[in-house]
Amino acid sequence: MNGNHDAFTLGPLETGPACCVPHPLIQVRNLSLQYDGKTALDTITLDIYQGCITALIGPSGCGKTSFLSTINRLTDLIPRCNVTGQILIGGQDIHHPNCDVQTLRRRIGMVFQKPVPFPLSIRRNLSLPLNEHGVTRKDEVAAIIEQVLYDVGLWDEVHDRLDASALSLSGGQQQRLCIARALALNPEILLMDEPCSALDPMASGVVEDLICRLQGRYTIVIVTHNLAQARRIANYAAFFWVRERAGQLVEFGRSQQIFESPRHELTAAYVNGSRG
Amino acid sequence: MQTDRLLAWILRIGATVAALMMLLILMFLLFESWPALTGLSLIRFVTDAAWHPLEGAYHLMPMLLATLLASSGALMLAVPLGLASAVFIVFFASPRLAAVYKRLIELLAGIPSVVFGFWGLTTLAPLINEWHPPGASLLTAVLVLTLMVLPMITLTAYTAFVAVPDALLRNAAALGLSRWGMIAGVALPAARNGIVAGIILAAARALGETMAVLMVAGNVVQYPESIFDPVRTLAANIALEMAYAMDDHRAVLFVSGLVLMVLVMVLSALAGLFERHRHA
Amino acid sequence: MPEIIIPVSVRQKIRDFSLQSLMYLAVLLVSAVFVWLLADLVQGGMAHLSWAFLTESPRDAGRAGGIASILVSTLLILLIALIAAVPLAWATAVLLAEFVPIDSRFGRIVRFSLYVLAGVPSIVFGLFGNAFFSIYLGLGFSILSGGLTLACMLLPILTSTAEAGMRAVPDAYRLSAAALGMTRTAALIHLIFPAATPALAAGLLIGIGRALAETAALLFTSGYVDRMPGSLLDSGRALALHIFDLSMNVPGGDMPAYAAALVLVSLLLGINSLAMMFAHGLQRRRILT
Amino acid sequence: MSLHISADGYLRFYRTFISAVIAGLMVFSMTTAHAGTQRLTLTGSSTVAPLVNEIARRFEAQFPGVRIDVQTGGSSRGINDVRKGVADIGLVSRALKPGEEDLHAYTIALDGIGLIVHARNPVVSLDKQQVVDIFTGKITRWNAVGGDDARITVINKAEGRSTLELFLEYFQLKNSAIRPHVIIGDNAQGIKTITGNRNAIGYVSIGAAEYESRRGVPLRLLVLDGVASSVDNVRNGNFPLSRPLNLVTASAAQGLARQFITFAQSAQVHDLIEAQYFVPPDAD
Repeated sequence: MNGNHDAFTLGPLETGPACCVPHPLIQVRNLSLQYDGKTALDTITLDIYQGCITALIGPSGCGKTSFLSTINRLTDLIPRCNVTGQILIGGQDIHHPNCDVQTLRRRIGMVFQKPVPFPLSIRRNLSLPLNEHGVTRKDEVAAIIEQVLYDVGLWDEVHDRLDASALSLSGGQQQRLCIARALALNPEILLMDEPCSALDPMASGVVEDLICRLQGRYTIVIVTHNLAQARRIANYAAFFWVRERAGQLVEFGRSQQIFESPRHELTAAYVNGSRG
Repeated sequence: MQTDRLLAWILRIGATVAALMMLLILMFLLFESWPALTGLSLIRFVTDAAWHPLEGAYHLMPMLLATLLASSGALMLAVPLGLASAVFIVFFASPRLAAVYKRLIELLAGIPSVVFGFWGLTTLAPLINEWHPPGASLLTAVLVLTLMVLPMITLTAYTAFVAVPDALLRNAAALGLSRWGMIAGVALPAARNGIVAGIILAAARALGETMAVLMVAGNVVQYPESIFDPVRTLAANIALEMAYAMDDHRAVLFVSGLVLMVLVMVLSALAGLFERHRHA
Repeated sequence: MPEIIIPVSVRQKIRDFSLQSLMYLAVLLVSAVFVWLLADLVQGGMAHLSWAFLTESPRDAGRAGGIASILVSTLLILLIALIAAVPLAWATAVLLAEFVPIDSRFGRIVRFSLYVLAGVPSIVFGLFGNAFFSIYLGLGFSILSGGLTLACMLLPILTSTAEAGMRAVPDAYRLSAAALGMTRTAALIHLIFPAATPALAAGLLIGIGRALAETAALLFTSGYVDRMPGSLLDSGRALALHIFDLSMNVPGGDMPAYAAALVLVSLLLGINSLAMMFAHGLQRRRILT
Repeated sequence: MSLHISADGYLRFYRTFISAVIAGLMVFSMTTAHAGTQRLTLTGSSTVAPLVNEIARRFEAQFPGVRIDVQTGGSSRGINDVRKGVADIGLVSRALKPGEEDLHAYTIALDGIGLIVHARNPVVSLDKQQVVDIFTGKITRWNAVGGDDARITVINKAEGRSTLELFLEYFQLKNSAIRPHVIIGDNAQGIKTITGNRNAIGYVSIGAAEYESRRGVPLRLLVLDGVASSVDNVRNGNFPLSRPLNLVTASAAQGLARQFITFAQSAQVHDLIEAQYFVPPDAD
């Protein structure tokens, strides 16, 4: 497939109040994570602000992806993975026994590094999660599909072939479909794990543009190795570093501050490209 | 979450039942052989004069020996043939020919034992009878078994050869090794564990094979003096006598089933060990 | 006297040449025997094979008539075996592939037990089936006890192929589905099962092939009455057993035995090819996605 | 590339397949349930089985709704299965032995045991001692008894076969003394082996041998000690190696089994007995 479709420019997002407010939506307190008894994340404490884009940066293996998957409890799926500490979302502890993990994950969308369209039709990719969450009325589903495809800029490209295989889309289109699939569930939070790194530069640009447009409507946490990209899109940045194989949070702040006047020397070295 | 938990429990029950099947089989074999294991002293399987269950003589050794002879004979023929076939497919044949030959071997693997037995009975045994009567003999059994385990050995060796990293072979070739030098010096050692596992599994199959052997071996309980003598294997004996065996006799047949099962279990455990250390 | 020194390269060439000749000899031998066997079957069977042979029931111990009732019995035994084994095997496979970690103790026990079960000789299954289903459960010589015995035999092969098939489904699907808040059950039904279908189908076909070829396990369980079965509690003779009986016990039974063998082998080769096709499609598909 | 379609298609296929299977089974079980079949299972001697099969067909024709299944495996199996309750009636081609008094036997016919060779074997008669010598391996070539210069292939019956027991008893042999080359189970297997091997000798039910040889199977019944192995000699009591063919039940036969046994002992089936070259019990 070709990447030409990705050059398509996005229409304006229909948005609610587009704002990034310094109100912590996700509060991470003393979060540690062990795989098989070995510490992968070491006592992270961090606030993620509502409606903002927070970029997680740092060298490979510093636990950014692990951190991301603790937020929607995807770590539950990994055997012998032990999470301690607290994560509060809107003040509620996500590890509380009363917290339903399916509902939690519905409130938190996630986009992976490599696009993972299910081997189903484009339409079914979007309707399947909706159906599973009880949205079954056909007209309602159709409306949501149109809306989210429009939001991610795919509608004009695929509206005439919704029943074609999602695998027939180009890489960039697939990734936007995955974002649309996450958006269809109307989440509050979007977790993105290097969503552009498996795409060619053109497609990457389109997806980055899309992420920018989502700012304000969703609270976005994005892992990226592309510092320029983090600088361009993020309101806040968290710098992780690996010490004795365990990931630690070194510095957190507004992205302008992290990139222009880092307080910690490791951060400074990393953003200036001399370390990592 | 609740559906997941429910499903997990249902699956757990299913898996437990599946796992218990083995235990159930073992238990029933033990249960049925119990009269023989406790009532007869086990030494009688070795010391009794002969196998005449209706006269109360339970000498198992000729049949055990015949079983081992038939299986090892088959392996002696099938291992070289099977390895040669695998080498041919992987290293010599053109892709097209390799595909055709591999398909042929796969088809051979799909032919049921009763058809092998039938063919041995109607074609091989009369031929051997011309040469040296009575035709139904250890030799016929060995030949039929060879045909049956050959595909197994070929296909496992093929898989093992294919799994040898290309880089290894390319390096060997770069060192100026001839094709055979490469195969004998690099590919064979690297694929050894996989091949051995395949051979062991083939041995297990040969030991337990019933119908084909029953049809061509002549089924006389005796220590064979030559390969033209008819013999009876343990598995064939069960098939022959199970129908009318009673009391001790029936229990002894279950004992021989138990012996077969334990033999095969040991062999498959061994094969599993080799399989696991394939890349070690 | 000058010693005759054969240079290394010449010695090597001789070795290589003889090894290569032996290899080609082996390949030719195997091919020749295979062709001989097939030619024998086709030659012996074609003359007796006809539409009537497939649609009539055997008469006169199988010397006359056809194999209709045998085919029906075979099919019923097969159906019973599949109905009993498939749900159990696939449930086990789902548990092993999706619900327990690959190295959990429970998983290891189940896997080991099935691995051992896979090696058990069919005659031993026959012993067990006779003692358990026919006598202990009182099913007698019947299609039901034969089918259930076969089900035990099929359990390992169906489980291992299904587990491998489900493991081959990329983990990304599971993670994505979970991230979308879907239950495992939903992911299983909508994503993993469909994606693993070629593997499941291939395993199913391999199992069917195994069951069709089986003789020893049925000898003392389903019995060998060659009449059209009236119920699942009737004894029914499987095709493989029919060939055995014709060739061993029926003077003049060779011709129908050839024909029946030809039918069985064609059936099995067809099923085998279909299974290979599915397995092949599986490989190609993994490359595509 | 339209993989999703096939994936959905597979699901649909599953559903169709499963419902088809269930529907098929339901139809099958319903038809059988409505038939209300009464079933008799008979197992045992391969000598008696062909005859009983014929009787059973006639019985079924007269009593619709009855199904009689016959399986072979030897007289011992017949006794065994009846005792275990696996079979309703056992087929036993000999009189009951001591230790079998718990069973009830009903004689339906008489039969003899004859020595058989291939039709092209020039030997036509043997005496008792020659037979003993051949079967114990003292004579190994046919020319010692006036035949070709060829090795003798001795065919013996498997244990548990009453044909074997009677043969041993008559020649006062122990089975362990016999040096066989092939062990066979059913009569038919013995006949089949003989027809495939010109130099073989074996012994089977005279009824079975006559039946097959009249159908053109190349075998010959040998004259033993000057008495031809024939149905006539069995009938008139001249043939020494003869025996009753019995139906055996665990307790005194009742119900359907009783009905069947009475039928099998009646004159209505004498033509069937004659057709199988056996002798009706009341004929002598």
